[in-house]
Amino acid sequence: MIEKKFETVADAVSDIFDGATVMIGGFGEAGSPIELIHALIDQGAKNLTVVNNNTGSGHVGLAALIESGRVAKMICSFPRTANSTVFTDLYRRGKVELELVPQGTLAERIRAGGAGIPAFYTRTAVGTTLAEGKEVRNFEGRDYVMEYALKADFALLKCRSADRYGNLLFNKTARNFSPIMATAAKTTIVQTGKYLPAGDIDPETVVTPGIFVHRIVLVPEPQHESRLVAQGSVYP
Amino acid sequence: MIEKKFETVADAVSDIFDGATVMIGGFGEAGSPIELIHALIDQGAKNLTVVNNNTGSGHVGLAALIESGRVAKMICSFPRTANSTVFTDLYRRGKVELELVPQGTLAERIRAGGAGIPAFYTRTAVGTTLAEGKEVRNFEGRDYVMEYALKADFALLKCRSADRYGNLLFNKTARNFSPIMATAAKTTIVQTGKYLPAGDIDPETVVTPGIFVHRIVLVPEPQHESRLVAQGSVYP
Amino acid sequence: MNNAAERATVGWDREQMAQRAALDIPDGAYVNLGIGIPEKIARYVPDGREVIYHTENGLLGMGPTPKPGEEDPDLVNAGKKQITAIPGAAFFHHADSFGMIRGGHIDICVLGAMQVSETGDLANWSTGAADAIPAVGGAMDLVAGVETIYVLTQHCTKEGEPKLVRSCSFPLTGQAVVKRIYTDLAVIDVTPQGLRVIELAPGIDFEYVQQRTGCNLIPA
Amino acid sequence: MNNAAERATVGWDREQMAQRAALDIPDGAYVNLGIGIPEKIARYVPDGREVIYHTENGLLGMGPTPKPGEEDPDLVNAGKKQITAIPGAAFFHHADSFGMIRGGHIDICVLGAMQVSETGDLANWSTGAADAIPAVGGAMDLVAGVETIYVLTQHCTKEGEPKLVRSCSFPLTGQAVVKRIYTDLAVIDVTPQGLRVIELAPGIDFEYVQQRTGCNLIPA
Repeated sequence: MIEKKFETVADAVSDIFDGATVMIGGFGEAGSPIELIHALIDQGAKNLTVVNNNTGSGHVGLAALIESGRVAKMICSFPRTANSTVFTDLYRRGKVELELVPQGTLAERIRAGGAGIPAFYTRTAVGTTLAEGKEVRNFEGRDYVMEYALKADFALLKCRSADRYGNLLFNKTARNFSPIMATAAKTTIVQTGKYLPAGDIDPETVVTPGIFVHRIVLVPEPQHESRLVAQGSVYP
Repeated sequence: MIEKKFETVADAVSDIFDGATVMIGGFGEAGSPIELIHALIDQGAKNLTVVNNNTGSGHVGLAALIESGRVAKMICSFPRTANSTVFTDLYRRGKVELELVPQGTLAERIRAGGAGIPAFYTRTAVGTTLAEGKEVRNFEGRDYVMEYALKADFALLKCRSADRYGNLLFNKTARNFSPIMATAAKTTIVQTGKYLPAGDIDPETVVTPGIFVHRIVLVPEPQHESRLVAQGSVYP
Repeated sequence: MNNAAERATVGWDREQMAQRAALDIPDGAYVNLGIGIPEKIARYVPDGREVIYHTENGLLGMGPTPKPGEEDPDLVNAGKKQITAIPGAAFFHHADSFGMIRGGHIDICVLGAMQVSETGDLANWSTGAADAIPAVGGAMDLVAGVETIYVLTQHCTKEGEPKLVRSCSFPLTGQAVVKRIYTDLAVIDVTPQGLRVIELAPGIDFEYVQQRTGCNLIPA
Repeated sequence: MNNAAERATVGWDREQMAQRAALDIPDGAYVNLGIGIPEKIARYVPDGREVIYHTENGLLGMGPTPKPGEEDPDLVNAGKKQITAIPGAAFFHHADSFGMIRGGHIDICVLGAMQVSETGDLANWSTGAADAIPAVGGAMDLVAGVETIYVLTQHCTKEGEPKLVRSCSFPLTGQAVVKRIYTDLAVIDVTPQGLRVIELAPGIDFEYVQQRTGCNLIPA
């Protein structure tokens, strides 16, 4: 009997270990699994490498995780936001490392990690400082940079609906990195707004097939990062 | 005003030129755009390179196109079927060239062609005759073969529903190669069972976004290859 | 050596071979079954185990053969046979499907074989004969991407030639990929020391199997 | 040189710049608009043209800003502003979205700029200052993947320094990628011979633009 449901977010993240690489879904607040991130802060794992497009806002969610000092390295495309200095301050003080990756290359590296492709070539960043030290190769008269796959020990994701097998549906642009991160992590942990019996999702519309999902936690009313930030919330 | 609809299959394929590379959707008969293929036979373009997983069955559809002598080269993973000797006979007589590609590598090469990835590495075929002459490279202690992207001048596809913008839905396992072929062709031509106004397809469920679709032809009652074969049909 | 008539009465028959392999499919596994005898395994997985079947042409959650009249030519498996989809299934395109395979997400794949070497090399796609039409399908992707590859095959060819050999004479599908072999005579693990017989079919002894094998076997 | 007060009264204002660029967006185009002034272009595309807007965080068919009370924090654009989706829109994940970009499927992208060189090099992501927090987003992917890159920018910086230069001093986003530049003073094409002024804002003459440009301009 396939059983992927965990009762609490704390249970679902309990084995994330020091030094783990953790992919966290979301583009800004859209798709950010705040409850899972807060559970990870409570859990205490440190020296993490975190993959996310951004670095969070205010003092909740991803920004709070970074602020807790548990993140040794961020892999992202855009570590600046209008309303957070958490990452900026730690980065300037040399307390957190940054691997800056163009957004499309970040997405493709994650997809490659999940699809068993160890490396690929892309035009993106050719002739820029972000290609420095990388292998450049010419195909049909144009230069391309070689990029490596990105994998993770864990992925923390948020979705709209999950069924018992772990088939997932997302909400609008909250989909973003989550489907590819689900494929690239050894253990994919998903907080879902709705938990459904197998068969309640039309198989033609499944976005993430259950094979990529290992743990599901029901969080029926997830918090919105922007509202927490507007309220001046600080986690923990 | 975006208008991708063509009135007839003949109109939709009229500019396929001699020597073109044509990707044809379908896995066996599932997803095979028989009406578009028959229109291509009528149209007369020759010296084609055709990309499809198989080589058709009986004397209709893809098998009929091959039998017409217009296909100079097949790129496929499995050119044998229980009920067709069309390809086999021509191949043995040296009348058609074959590039045999493992099925997953074929799919990934097409996906790479559509996604601007000129080349990638895969474990598939390492140490086999299908890797002969290909570049092998070691990543983290394991060997991988380098494979190149595959692109086409035209793609001929079948879908269940298309809206005015070219957003597509498929039917069950008739989806197979069609969504990736749509991305890898300069001109993607789709026969659809239903033609819908923009807005009639839930944006969460779109399989192929309209950006990849250039021409749509309504074929409300497409023929089934297996039924034609059972009837002993021969095209033209 | 043995012949077709003997094979029918000695060791496991095809159903029993599938039955034996099915015992090793654990609850919750994501499994891809090759065309032929491997397809039969799904029928024999013990009650209480929930197994999700993948077919590489774009479906997770393959169900049994449809009832007459309920076939859909758009719902087929990798062997192009008409199938069904279980509640909770998912459809996807070929690149995503082989991403599952190549990315190591499928737990177990059971394939047929023409030859298996003592180091786990598999040959199952081509005789290499000059006039053969080569056709590989997804076999090379499966053996390269799936961690646990089982082989389900008759121990010998119809002509009585051993299929388990020191080194494959047919073109390889993959090198050192097979973990375990289920034949009509025995269950055999591929180990760093060579092929180890871990179970014998009823009435079959080790020597009988060794005589029909093209490389040294290790007793259990 | 000119200052902010002068800029407000000389040449095109920001709305007019967007309006001018909008004239060059053809019917049926798939377009990605950068954050800032480029976003305004969508409002000014002439009637009768149907344009589909792509936002790289996973949407084709971006619509206008939502009415108050209809915002959805799960429906945002690449600048993380809340948006709407038109009927006929499609959502997809980030790898598919950048596949559209990298694969050359987006027809036109309009971006802001810090500097553009006379060979079409673009710098728009970093000053390269030692204490800057580098942040690139999707800019490098867009310039590498989209065939037609337009730049929409003030002709000079707030400090009056030219943004169109012989060679960029800031770190590049891409080499030889810009096709056309829309500024408050002129419309300028990047040609093999250098930057060619193809249109001047009302009341602006060629010499005025040349004086505010860091490389030689070619008259129309």
